[in-house]
Amino acid sequence: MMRAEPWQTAEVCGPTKAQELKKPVVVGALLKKAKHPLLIVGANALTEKTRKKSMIDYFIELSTAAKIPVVATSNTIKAFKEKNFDNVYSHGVMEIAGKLQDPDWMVAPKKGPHDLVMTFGYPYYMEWLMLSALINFAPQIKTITLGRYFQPHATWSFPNLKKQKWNDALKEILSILGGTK
Amino acid sequence: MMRAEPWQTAEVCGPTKAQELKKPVVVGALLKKAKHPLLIVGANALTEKTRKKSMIDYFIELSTAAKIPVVATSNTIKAFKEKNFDNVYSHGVMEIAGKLQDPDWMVAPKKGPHDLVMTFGYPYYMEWLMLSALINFAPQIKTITLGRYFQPHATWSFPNLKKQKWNDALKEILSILGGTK
Amino acid sequence: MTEQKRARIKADKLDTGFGSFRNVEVTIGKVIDEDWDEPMGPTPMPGVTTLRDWDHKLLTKYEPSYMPACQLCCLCTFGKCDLTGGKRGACGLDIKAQSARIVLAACNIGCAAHLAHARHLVDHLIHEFGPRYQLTQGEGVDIEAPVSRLVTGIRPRTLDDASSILDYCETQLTHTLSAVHTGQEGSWIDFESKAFHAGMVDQVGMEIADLVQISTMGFPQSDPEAPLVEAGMASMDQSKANILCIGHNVVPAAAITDYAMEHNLQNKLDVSGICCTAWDITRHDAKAKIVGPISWQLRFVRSGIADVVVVDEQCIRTDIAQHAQKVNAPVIATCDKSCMGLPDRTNDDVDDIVADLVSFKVPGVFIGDHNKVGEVVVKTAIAVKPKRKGKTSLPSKKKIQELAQACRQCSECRRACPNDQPIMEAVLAAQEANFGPLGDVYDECIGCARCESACPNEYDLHSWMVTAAKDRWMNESYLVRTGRGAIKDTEIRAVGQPVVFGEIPGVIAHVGCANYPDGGRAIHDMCEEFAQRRFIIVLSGCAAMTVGTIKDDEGKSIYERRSGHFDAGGVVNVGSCVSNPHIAGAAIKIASIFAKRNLRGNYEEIADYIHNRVGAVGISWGAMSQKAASIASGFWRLGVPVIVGPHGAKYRRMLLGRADRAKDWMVYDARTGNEVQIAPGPEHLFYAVENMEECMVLTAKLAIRPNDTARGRAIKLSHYIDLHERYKGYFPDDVHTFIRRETDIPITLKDKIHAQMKENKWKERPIPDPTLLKRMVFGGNGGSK
Amino acid sequence: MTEQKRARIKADKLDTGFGSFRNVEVTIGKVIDEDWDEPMGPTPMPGVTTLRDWDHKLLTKYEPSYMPACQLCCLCTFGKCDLTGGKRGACGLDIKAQSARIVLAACNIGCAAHLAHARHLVDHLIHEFGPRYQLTQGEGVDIEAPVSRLVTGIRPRTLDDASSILDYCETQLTHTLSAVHTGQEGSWIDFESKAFHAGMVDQVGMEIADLVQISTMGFPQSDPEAPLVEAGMASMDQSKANILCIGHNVVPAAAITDYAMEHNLQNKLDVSGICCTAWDITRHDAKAKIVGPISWQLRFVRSGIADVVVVDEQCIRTDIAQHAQKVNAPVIATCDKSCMGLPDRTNDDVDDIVADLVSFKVPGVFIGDHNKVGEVVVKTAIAVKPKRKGKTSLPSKKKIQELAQACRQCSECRRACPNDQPIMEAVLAAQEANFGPLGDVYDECIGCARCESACPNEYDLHSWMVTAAKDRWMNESYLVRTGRGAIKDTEIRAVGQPVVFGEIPGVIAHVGCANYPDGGRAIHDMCEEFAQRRFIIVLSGCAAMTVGTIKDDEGKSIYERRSGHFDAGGVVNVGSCVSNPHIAGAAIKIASIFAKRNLRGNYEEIADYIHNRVGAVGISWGAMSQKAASIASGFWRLGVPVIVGPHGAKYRRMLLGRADRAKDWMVYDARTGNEVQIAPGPEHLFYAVENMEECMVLTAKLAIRPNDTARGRAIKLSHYIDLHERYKGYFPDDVHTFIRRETDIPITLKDKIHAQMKENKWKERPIPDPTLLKRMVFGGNGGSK
Ligand code: SF4
Ligand code: SF4
Ligand code: SF4
Ligand code: SF4
Ligand code: SF4
Ligand code: SF4
Ligand code: SF4
Ligand code: SF4
Repeated sequence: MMRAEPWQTAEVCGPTKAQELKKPVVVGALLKKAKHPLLIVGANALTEKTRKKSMIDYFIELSTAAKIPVVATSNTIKAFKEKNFDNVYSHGVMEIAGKLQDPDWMVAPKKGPHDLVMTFGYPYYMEWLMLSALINFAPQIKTITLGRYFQPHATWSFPNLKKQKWNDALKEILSILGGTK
Repeated sequence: MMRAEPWQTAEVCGPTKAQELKKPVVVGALLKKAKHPLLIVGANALTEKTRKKSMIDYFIELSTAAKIPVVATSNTIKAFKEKNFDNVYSHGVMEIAGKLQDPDWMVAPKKGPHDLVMTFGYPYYMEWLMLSALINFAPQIKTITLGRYFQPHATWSFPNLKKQKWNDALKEILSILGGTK
Repeated sequence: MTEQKRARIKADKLDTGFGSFRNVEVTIGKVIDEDWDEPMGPTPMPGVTTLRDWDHKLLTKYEPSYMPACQLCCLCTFGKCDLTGGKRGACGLDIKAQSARIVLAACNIGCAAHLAHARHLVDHLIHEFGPRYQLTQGEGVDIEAPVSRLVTGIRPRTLDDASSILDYCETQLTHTLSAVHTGQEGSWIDFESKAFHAGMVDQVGMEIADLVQISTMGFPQSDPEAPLVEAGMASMDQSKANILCIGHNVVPAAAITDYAMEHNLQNKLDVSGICCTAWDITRHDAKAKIVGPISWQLRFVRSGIADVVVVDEQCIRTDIAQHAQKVNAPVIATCDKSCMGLPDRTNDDVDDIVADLVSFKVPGVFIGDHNKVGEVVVKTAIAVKPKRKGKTSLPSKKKIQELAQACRQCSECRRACPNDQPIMEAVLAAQEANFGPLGDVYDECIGCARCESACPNEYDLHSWMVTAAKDRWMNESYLVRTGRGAIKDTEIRAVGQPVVFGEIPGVIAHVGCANYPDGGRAIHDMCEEFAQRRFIIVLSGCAAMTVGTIKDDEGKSIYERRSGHFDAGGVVNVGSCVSNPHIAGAAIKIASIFAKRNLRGNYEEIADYIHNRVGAVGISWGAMSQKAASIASGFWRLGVPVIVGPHGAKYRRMLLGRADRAKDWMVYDARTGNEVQIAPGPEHLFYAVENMEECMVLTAKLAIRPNDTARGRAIKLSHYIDLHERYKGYFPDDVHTFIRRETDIPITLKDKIHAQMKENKWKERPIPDPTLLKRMVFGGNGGSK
Repeated sequence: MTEQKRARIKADKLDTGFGSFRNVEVTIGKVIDEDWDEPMGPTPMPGVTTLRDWDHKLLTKYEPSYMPACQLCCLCTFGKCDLTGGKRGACGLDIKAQSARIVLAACNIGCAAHLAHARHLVDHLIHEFGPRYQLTQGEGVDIEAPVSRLVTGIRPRTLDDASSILDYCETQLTHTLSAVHTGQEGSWIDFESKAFHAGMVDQVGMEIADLVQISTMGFPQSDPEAPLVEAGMASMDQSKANILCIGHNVVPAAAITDYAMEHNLQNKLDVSGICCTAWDITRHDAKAKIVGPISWQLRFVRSGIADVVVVDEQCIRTDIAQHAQKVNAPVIATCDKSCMGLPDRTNDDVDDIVADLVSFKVPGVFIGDHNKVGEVVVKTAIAVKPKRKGKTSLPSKKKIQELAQACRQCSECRRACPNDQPIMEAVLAAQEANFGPLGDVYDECIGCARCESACPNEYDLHSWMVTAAKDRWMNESYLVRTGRGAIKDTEIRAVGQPVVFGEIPGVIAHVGCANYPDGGRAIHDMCEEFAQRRFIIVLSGCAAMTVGTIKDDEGKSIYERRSGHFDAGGVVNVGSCVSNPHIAGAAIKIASIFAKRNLRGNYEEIADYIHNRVGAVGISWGAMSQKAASIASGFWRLGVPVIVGPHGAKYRRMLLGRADRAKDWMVYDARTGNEVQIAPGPEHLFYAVENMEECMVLTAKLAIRPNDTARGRAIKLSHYIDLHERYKGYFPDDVHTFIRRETDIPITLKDKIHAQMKENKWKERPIPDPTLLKRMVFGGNGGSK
């Protein structure tokens, strides 16, 4: 039942939809291939947990392991800063969706344009729209969503997952990237 | 590559789409279960062939074998009449799509309302719209498309098939229903 | 009910016959037409709900059958909403009401396009000629604006009257558009009623647009012998600079020909047109050339023949500037509707603009001043022609063959093609230098270029087809009769009785765009068939162009073969899209001139008259636009059935009668007040046919009307039966339902029909004086006495 | 450029001061206002392209970022077209232009809703009061209609002037809607420019609507002490018959209270309202009650408190009649916009109608005559109340628990919920009689009922939530200040300087609908926060209701706690949605009254003034509608930034500045003509925030303007820094970009800022007299001298 179809049933975007992330190893492979990946984290990460771990901690580990800079939108950045995590930048969610359309823009200079973006922590519809901006107007960027629900506008997305399966997937991704357990 | 996706890529109808007819035997089973099925044939049947057989002949055999009345739209009926086939009725394609929304209407009285409709022989978009009328406003009716291309608005449809596979499928359907070869 | 506008004006200066005053306040109760003795009917300037009862009558008889193209609604930020399986959106709408709302939205957008066009014309012409300029359709036309009279109760005598009528129209459009907003209307039937209202208003707007241009711009004025003008690629004189005008609004194009004339430059220039501007520029200047319908934009631009491309408004390929740039043809945008992102040079010096264009410094400019457009375009065309050196973007066959080798056989081209054409297969043939299949694709191609943008190899596939078919179109030329404008009152007087009695079996209007399922020949063949059957054929817009592209064995087009008179067998081009109301107007004038019904502010009675008595059928074989939806809607409210070609199914809503439900086919007999059974005619109000064959049979059938005399009914039936037998292969089994008395039976078919009547237990029925309006009982004179 | 309308009227009767004449023709060159000595600016009654340059300036500085909700276009029968991967539709559009076209369509629809509403009011009031009726905003307001003056160059002194202004608006709307048609505009920037035009026109239409109702219907007239009125369920007196009025158009509701008053029936009736009709009926009669915003329709109707439901237009649940029928509450539809398929009883006898309604023979009726509405509704309400016997459709908790057992755990409810609420989880809790979770869902529920229609068990899930939270809403009541109307010229005079200099750090307008992501508390908290910071808070519409629903420890609402004066710390409810132009008007009046700029027909200069000098920010936390889009668009063209809540992302287009691109932040210094670098403020023109925290920080930042004095800049920066530290947890790293000179530095933060300045190699910059318009150089006085 929980297939790769939009979690909010009306959010059908057009002829194509995201590829289903069937195996976490794919995320690892994509990240390794990417030249300048970016992790974008929204305020739902402040309240959501994977197993007992706060999503902020999870992303700090992920970022550290894979050396991916983080954009933390709105007040999400406060949580990162409070944990003395430094590889984090503040942009609004609509701002970052706008800036990434400019192929010359990058969160930290010198590393070249972003080519892979991972997202987490937004209201379903807002993430959907941000991904729409990217898929339509930033063709140079591939996107991966890390939330439990299928996002058709991403390049890759989990299907709608049960909590346990999602926890497992996140854990596996982290370990592939060499993060702590 | 030829998957169960709309042949004309823009013809995305909404959250749901037809179930892929993977095995012709499904058609047989559905027809056997149906109380008052109907076959709707449009003018493309006048020019299309399955192997060397004209589609008109094919449908005459199918109709005869399965005792399904035929609605032949526009000039299609002429071809049926010329072959002295009698279980055929004349309605326009938009007419039949309209009338079938009335659960009291049936092509031949006394047999009860139609519950299954098979279609063939229309421009892709026109069939698509006819099926839209039925799926949205004739919930009592299931629909099957017999053409080569996937019709998302049907209840069941072939995926986009190569000619040979489609020929095989048609042949198998006929034989399941007890038609000649 | 909307009241007629009160006018109250504070004036700085008041010029009256009594002298001139300053600082006067004038209060006027109503705008009154002193010399017009026609009494005002019950519904002048109807508001949105004034004619709701009438609409509900039609919409109950012809119930909408919806075919949503999408089961979602994305119109507000509550959504998207999923409307499948009976679900409702956050605003409470279900898919049926939502589908009706989409119809209303389309009609509103279509209506807006015409009203804005009309407003631009009126503003411009008032500026040129002053508000008192007298309006006319020419000699022999007293009822200069039947639709406006019918709807508003006003006769537009001057440009200023025209402006007042547009005020009314714009107000109504605002109301009907408002109803599209989230949280307004909730019922499909009321959305539909408002769509009818928008359609009716649209007819008024179009009528005004054509009336003002006819009155001021030297167009033929109700002239059945309007000039035959040249059309087709071969009619272009390639030794001259070619100016291509695309769109609908003739003002810039006219400024160009006027400038050329005033400066004696005609011999250096060919002014050509695509879409309605083509008709209207030839109405203004019969020396102008017609390229073709909307679908010919790309092929002509890419051919490189056009040295300058001028776009005004409506039906323009929105990426035309990019295509023109590839052949170094500067683009001039001239209307606020289509600025195309081009720099505004309205206030710049002409020679500076020309210099920039001729040096290809800018690919195009926007110029909002029409007189400046005339000068800039003419100067640019002459100066740029030698510099362009016949530049084309059509590839050679050799180049095509070479490129074609890399085809990925992905089918994306075909999957993108609205007509599902075998493009890939044709490309594969071209690999072997076989260009026949590409040429075949050309024949059924609407020039949309979707195949091109879908091709991962970025093949210019449409150009390939054009090259493949080059021999054909390069040598194409034909004579078409330009738009005559209105139908003369005298013509109406002559045909009123035979039409109403059914002896002229019908009036068939082919109108609209070039979104054809399989090329344009079908329109021609249908026109010819029904003209031979003594129907009156009326045409406008792209359809009127297409019908002229087919020649007979002697090389003559239908316009050369047939008369332009509004009479049996005539083939009558009224003009551009905004000329459509001449068609509705002819039906209305039949009620007025022949049947002596009052028109003024008397919509319902006249619609009821037309619906029951005038065997008119509208056909839009290639209907594409929201304008076409709105035009159709204007006919629906008048009770006139409209047929569209297969792509018209994508309007997503049919209006279907149910011939099998006797209770739906009752009218009052105005003489007795009794409700009487009638035959199911016209059976549908809006219908998309599958192919030409269905269209032929249905057209003949839809011409049947309750008021037919016995002789008329017999004639109409014999056409219906004949076409039915030809295309469906058997004698129709519903003939008996159309027989009221023995005398209705076509004499040669007596035996067959008698047999059918017997089988169906036929009983004689009265021939009523038919009306759907109870209030017309006793009051009606039915035009038959 | 559109010309002012010439008027030429043929009159049957001419009443002048000189006597009375018949058969006179009056020709008037222009509508002229004799007593108004303000010179006409360059752009009275601008056409679609008149302000295109200005728009292009803004749209280059704030480039659209599109987020299509659909990659298809289905607007014409060439389509559907697939616009993925750079593909173009058959008309040539790509997804970017198509996305802009969707924005334009939304703005047109929104604009139409207001214009149609305004037109109805004006027609109705001219009918009641005559065209010469004088318009007023009350004492202390000389500039009665700043937006109309600015845009049209006309002062609306009478109802008749109002009508002329609407003529202009309707014409413009027709033009902008026309551009949505297939084959018109091709460029995203020109679609956007037209959307700005529609938004500007909308502001005029709304201004007229509010002006005429304020002038005629006894509303507070620019009254900072407009009455506190009762709101909330507990304010209803359930011993009386309850009449619920839903919508925006106060005329029918006013007819109801007027009828009750005239017949001394007030003590038997409670007239209550939802949406803007609620505000306007309390402006007309402070004894009327406010139920709540748009999202409260279902809960209130289902509670059964309403005995009769009256719908006028806009923001009505389109299925309200079905819900009302379930509680035996008759429905009266009163406006042509929302007939709801109900039978038209306009011309029937009142007692017959009442009898049919009271006997539940018909669930509802349409009545187009407002006076008849008053009588029918009052009589029906009184008669039906005893027969309804407190009928409700809210289930008991017991019943819910029983039904909940069958939940299929399919999640369809949650998947349908726009706020992704854990409904299924709450239903499962209810199985165990734990209603807390359902109550929590209620708190964040917008009342859309999508969960219900998705549930395969057909659970009335919204009702379940309402029952679960019953203790809360049954006891809800609060005092809210009804709409005051305009801001007085004297108030503007007092705050003009501190606002322009930045010492009042900003004017924040909370407007719009109730499509909240997580309940309404956020609006209240934002208002309170910024009021404490001495911003001026202005409110209208549903937002103004919601902000009043939160009480402090003493049980007081923000309206009780805070002043309604337009001054630092004030919380100012201007009224309903059509009162929004009072907010734009206040900004405009600052330019006029404080800075002495001419308003009349002088749009560009004033917009430039506001954009660069007036720290106004619009926030529509729950924006839902096309009207909200259009209202926002009116602010954009004035250069005022607008923030929407998360659901506002579904408008699918942001207007984003690029703070990181220095070249985007240049202005002319009007004193010198030099282009000078400014700080990136306001950074964005349209922005959907993720949550309240982002909104707070962004609001403070967007209030910054190039013209701030040093003191003003320092104040604004300290608010920005403070909020940034609070919500983002660190000192913002862009403060240095806002420092022009030492004196801009907030004194207490000197060290930190100095360090940042040093690190970023800060250089002193001039404080310009800022303008984006080259022609303002030397001519500008900047309001600062
Ligand atoms: S208009 Fe209605 S159905 Fe459409 S998105 Fe908005 S709430 Fe949903
Ligand atoms: S240009 Fe012609 S062939 Fe290509 S997609 Fe369009 S209609 Fe088909
Ligand atoms: S889309 Fe292009 S590559 Fe694919 S089959 Fe067609 S022509 Fe060949
Ligand atoms: S007929 Fe259609 S396509 Fe042709 S010009 Fe008119 S509206 Fe455009
Ligand atoms: S408007 Fe253009 S993009 Fe939209 S369906 Fe029509 S042709 Fe396609
Ligand atoms: S009614 Fe409330 S809970 Fe139900 S879907 Fe709408 S917002 Fe969600
Ligand atoms: S939709 Fe209905 S049945 Fe399904 S989980 Fe929700 S409440 Fe249960
Ligand atoms: S604020 Fe929005 S929802 Fe509320 S009344 Fe106004 S338009 Fe309607």
